[in-house]
Amino acid sequence: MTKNITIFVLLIVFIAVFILAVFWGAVNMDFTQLSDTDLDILTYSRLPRVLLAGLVGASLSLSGVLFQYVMKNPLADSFTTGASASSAMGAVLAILFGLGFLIPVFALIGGVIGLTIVYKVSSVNGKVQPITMLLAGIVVSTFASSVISLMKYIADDSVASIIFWLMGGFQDASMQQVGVLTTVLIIAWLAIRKNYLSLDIICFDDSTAMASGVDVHPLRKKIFFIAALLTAICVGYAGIIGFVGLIIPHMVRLFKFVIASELVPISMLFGAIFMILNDLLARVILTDGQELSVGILTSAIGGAFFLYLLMKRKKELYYFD
Amino acid sequence: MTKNITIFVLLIVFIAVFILAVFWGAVNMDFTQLSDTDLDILTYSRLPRVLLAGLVGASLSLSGVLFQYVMKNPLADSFTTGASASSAMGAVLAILFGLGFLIPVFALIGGVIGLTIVYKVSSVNGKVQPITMLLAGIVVSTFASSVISLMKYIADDSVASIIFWLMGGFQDASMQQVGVLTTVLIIAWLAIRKNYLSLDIICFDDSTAMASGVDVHPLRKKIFFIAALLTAICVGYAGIIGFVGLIIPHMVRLFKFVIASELVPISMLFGAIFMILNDLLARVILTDGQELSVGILTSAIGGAFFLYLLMKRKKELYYFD
Amino acid sequence: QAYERIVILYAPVSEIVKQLVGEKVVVGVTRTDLVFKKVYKVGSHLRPNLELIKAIRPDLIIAGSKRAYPEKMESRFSADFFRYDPTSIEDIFKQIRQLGDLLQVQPKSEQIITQLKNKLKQVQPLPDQPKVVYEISERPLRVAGKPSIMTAIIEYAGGLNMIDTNKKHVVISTEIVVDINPDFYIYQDGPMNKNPRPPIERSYFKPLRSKIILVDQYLFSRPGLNVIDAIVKLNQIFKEQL
Amino acid sequence: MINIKSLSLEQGEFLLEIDRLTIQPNQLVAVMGNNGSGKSTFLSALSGLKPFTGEYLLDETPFVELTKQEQSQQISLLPQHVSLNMPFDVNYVVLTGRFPYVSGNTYSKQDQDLTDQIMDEFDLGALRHRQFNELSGGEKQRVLLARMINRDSSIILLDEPLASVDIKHQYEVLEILKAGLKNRIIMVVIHDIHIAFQTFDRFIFFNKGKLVYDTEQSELDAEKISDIFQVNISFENIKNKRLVQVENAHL
Amino acid sequence: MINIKSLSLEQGEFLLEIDRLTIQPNQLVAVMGNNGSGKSTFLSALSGLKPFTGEYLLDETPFVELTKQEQSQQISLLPQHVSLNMPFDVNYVVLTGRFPYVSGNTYSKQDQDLTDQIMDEFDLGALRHRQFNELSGGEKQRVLLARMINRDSSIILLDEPLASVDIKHQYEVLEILKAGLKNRIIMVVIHDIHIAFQTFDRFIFFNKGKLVYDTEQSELDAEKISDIFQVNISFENIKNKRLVQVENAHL
Ligand SMILES: Nc1ncnc2c1ncn2[C@@H]1O[C@H](COP(=O)(O)OP(=O)(O)OP(=O)(O)O)[C@@H](O)[C@H]1O
Ligand SMILES: Nc1ncnc2c1ncn2[C@@H]1O[C@H](COP(=O)(O)OP(=O)(O)OP(=O)(O)O)[C@@H](O)[C@H]1O
Ligand SMILES: [Mg+2]
Ligand SMILES: [Mg+2]
Repeated sequence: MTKNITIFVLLIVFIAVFILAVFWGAVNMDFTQLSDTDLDILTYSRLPRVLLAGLVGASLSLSGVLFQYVMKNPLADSFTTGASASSAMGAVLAILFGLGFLIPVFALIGGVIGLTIVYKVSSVNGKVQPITMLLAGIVVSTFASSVISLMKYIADDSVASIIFWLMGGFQDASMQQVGVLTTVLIIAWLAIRKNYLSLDIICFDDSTAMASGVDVHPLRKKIFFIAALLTAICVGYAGIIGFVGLIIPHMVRLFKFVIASELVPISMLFGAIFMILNDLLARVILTDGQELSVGILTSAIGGAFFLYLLMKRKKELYYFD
Repeated sequence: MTKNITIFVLLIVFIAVFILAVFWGAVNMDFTQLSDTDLDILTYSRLPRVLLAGLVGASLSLSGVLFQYVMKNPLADSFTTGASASSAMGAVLAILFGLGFLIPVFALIGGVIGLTIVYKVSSVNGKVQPITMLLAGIVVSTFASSVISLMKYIADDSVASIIFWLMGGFQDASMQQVGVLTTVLIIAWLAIRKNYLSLDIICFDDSTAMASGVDVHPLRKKIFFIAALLTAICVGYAGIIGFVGLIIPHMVRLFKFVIASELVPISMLFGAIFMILNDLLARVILTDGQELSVGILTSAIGGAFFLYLLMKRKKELYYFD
Repeated sequence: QAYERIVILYAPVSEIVKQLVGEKVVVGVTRTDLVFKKVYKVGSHLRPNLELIKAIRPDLIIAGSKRAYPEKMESRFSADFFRYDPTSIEDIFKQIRQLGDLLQVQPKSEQIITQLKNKLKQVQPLPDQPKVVYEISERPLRVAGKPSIMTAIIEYAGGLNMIDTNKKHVVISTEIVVDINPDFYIYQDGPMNKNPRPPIERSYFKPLRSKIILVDQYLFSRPGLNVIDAIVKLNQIFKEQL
Repeated sequence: MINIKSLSLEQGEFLLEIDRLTIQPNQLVAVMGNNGSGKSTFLSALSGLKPFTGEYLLDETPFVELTKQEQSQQISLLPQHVSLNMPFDVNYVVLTGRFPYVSGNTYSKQDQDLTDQIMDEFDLGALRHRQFNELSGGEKQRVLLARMINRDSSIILLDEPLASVDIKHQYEVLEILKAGLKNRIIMVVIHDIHIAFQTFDRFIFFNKGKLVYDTEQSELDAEKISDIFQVNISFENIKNKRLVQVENAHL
Repeated sequence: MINIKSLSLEQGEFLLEIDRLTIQPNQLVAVMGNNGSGKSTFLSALSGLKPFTGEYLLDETPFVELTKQEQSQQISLLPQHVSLNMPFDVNYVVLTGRFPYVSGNTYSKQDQDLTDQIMDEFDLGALRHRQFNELSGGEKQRVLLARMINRDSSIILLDEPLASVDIKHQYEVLEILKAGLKNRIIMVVIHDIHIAFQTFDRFIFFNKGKLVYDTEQSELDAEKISDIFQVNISFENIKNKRLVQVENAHL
């Protein structure tokens, strides 16, 4: 029940935030009388942007939840698993080669390579050890980051554009991206939905989980790659927007939604709202038409809020082995 | 025995590496007949640099080991605990204000503020919950990173300078820094040495550890702050050289040194060697006296080596909860 | 006129555009642009605001290098694009000429170029070619390489940039600088190098025997019309101190 | 029916070897032996958690030819130590026992009803909304037992399920197990000889990785057992009940 | 000597209350009661792991006035569940028991000798170089018991130390405990009534957080105990030994 009420409330908030985000922006419009330019801006800039923000928010939150299930570690997210950084490495390579239009493709390739390495290193006969995976992930992540640093070094005068691209943002949003990510997200979600109950069961130790009828290792592999794919696409479209995937699920858990069938959808919805709001703020907070990187805001706002929750609830913190 | 032999071998390697690093550099010298310029370069540039690299390597490794003891998490290091990022935030603030000469001071202040927050958030009546600490640490870390990003944003033109500074390096080494860090490191090490046995005992669950006669929470506080202090000073002197603190202790553990009295000194020695070598490489790998950021190398080389070890030994990986 | 709504995303070119066509046709510039004060600000030069640019419907956008402003941006607007990215004095003349053609004010552009060339005549020959190192930032120590506008300035002023790499700027070993022992060590003050320590106060430069020159970053590292002034000024300094 | 022939399994320096073993349904089977004799390893192997060599048939079908899903539908195991890293409440932990019967992604009303019923049987009604990880040791163990019974599989393997359960509930659990024996194989690792020898129908004894003794209750041989356990055990019949005595010279 | 007056402790909805209790050395004390009755909570409070209100004296000194170090030098506790997240070997785990006696930062030769001796007593010689986390459940428990004995403190609190230990070693452990009773308080949580009523000297029973019954072995009252455990327990004397019987109608 609480689940349904929460989802309902979040849906209403989502709609309200969505409308707010479409109506408000760097360019003021008279919505009773839209000029051609206004319409242009709405269709080609603002609408895809708001939609993409929502989708990326939901996708990153979903991937964060999934990584935490796979790794059994509270610090697991797209960064610690190497997904973000290796995708970003691909993207930066594209920027460096002046192939800006291929950023998403490069990001995807980078992400897939990085995660295949993580998976190969941490699996023995198809069995995945969360601890090894965690370590392999952080190594791949750091390795990819160092390659990015190296590229910044080499980049000379495009260093600034690499940096700002990496900080993340939805400026480049297009309806085509919205279409792709919607499709991927829906497929991913449907694939995960089937496993809600299994996700709960892999919170037990491996023996118990397997003896309960969950084929733990193939499941880990599956959700690992789904989460990785989502991350790679998000990075390709919007740069590295860290922290969302890590923190949103923890917040939702602090509100006592701990069962996958509650945690997953609520995290996604909450993530979408959070991201749209942050992007809105990023668009309007500065003067002179400047935009802030959305990654900065997500970290700062999300961080402050989470710290507050942690303090308020520090006595009732859940176990995470 | 193996411990003493290993330390002995590492000491010899250390001396060899040290000599190599002093003899080799961007400027070729004839050591049988040193010119005045050569002597100048040795005294004012090369020697302090090699020494500082060694000290920072040892300090970061020590702080990494300590953080892993406090947090009981394989991913704990100066980054996940917020120590690096909050110190770096202080440092970047100094750069932004044009107070370059105050970087170490600002780094220290930033670090102390960040870690006090982490500690306050995660302690109830003097008791520290590793899980809350871990989460608080990653939040403070991300928050500080986002402030750094914001400063990069504001900095606009000096962004490259901030970035390159953050990537870490020992260019600016001076004998005064060497003196300070030597003192701090020796004090820290002596303070930790006393607790070798306690460190092992806090690897048990808290009840067992306390019932074994270790006053767990004050000990956690103590080693947390020592590790943080070390990190802050290293960041102030050399920027963020990530990954060393995380990976060196894991490598040493993979060689089966798991008892604090072995793990701590061997990690420090190994860290010093590793860092001197990386700095040497950073100085000589490029042509024309160009330098690479040492942080890039530590991540790349350390990462590759650790991945190799993980693969070779994945079956015998130790438990970490 | 050829273009009526110009947006300039790269501030060093602003002065040139202003001299070519005046202020009226420029409708948007970046935040830090001090030449055009009363037009739309369309964000920072590194991250222009696409929505705003769209809203002011430019017909020409002048941007910097392809690396800083990826080609992808061009396809998002129906406007024409002009890239201003000179690395030498000749480049500057060439691009002023191109801009003149594009904006259909050829006589004006030729006039500007002639003016500049006249000013360059103030440069006097030096008895020796001084060895120079140009510091872009102190932390880490980054100096200007060959393809940079600073090298162009130094060489026009009669000096020789001792840093011989094909990158605009490089992080350099402190040892190398001491070893080169240049006649002039130029360091800049400005956003890229805020409040730098005088080299003499840095411990690694204790042995450095060079003459130290402090210059303004805006004058020396922006590839705009200011470059000519920088050349003349540097030449004077060389002359006086040699 | 379980049918085993020359099964063997290596684990570090430890070797588990079973020459021949058949287990029929309708019997409560005790798996006994000293620490480290291989009881847990044996149950893990039976439930497919550890790879083995040799023949292991489930109702004539080789176990390894079953899909993972079929395996887990037939066999359920309660390991010696269970950990959970989410703050699930007791009700949900027991409910997850129904997992193999759910086709969709939620538990049905019927699953919840069964769960309620089983929680009542195990005296867990009052703990229903408590967090599993905040229970006492014995309470946890009972929750996990309830979860196992909720699994309702045809082969149930329990690894020291009664350790840290209080006497009252030990007997209640045993009753529940006995009541559910019909057409079922239930194998229980147990160290408590009093309870074992009084309540179980069949016994298999391990010693250093070998199955050394396999017997019905009626034929329990005190000497053999004493040999295996390395303590002096004797039986005495009082009021139709077999009383087990352990001689210990020093106590 | 332990002296307790109106001690109370809250833990969630659970309340532990002890009116008055005195424990003298030289007795093996069994702490008994059903699951969730507060046995573990009681031992935690005694060893200073959980804050309580009321009076608790150790040899006349209020416990809270002792420094942590003094507390831990006198009292040692083996919790119900122990976990270790480093791959220490058995030898080192047992050795760490000597921690309170070490002033420097290494264990001395003498510590190692004592450890060797105790490992032999506990039959752990062969496991010496095995990793603690790779042992069987009972082996682990014995290692931890050896570690406790190595602690050699004057008050020893053991929370279900015999769970999952095999019979042979259960008796051996009890012998070791009895042998070391001199001037020592040893309190053991135990569910096994057979072993408890045969071997222990004194019994304290908890029920729903209250200390409800406190008795010497000789005065054990089967009726009272039956009441507490909610099962029918009777004693019978055979060959000078008290045999404990549990009536269970259905088994
Ligand atoms: N962390 C906790 N939060 C809330 N309640 C708790 C917590 N730990 C234990 N309890 C409750 O306190 C009561 C006493 O627990 P305790 O562990 O002392 O029981 P016990 O007598 O040792 O039981 P067992 O025989 O099962 O070990 C139980 O009802 C238990 O559910
Ligand atoms: N991961 C492991 N690696 C190596 N050896 C192991 C591992 N796990 C168990 N063993 C060894 O295998 C043997 C059998 O262990 P098992 O857990 O089956 O014993 P058990 O009969 O269940 O004992 P207990 O009564 O103590 O539970 C033991 O000697 C144990 O030390
Ligand atoms: Mg076992
Ligand atoms: Mg208990």
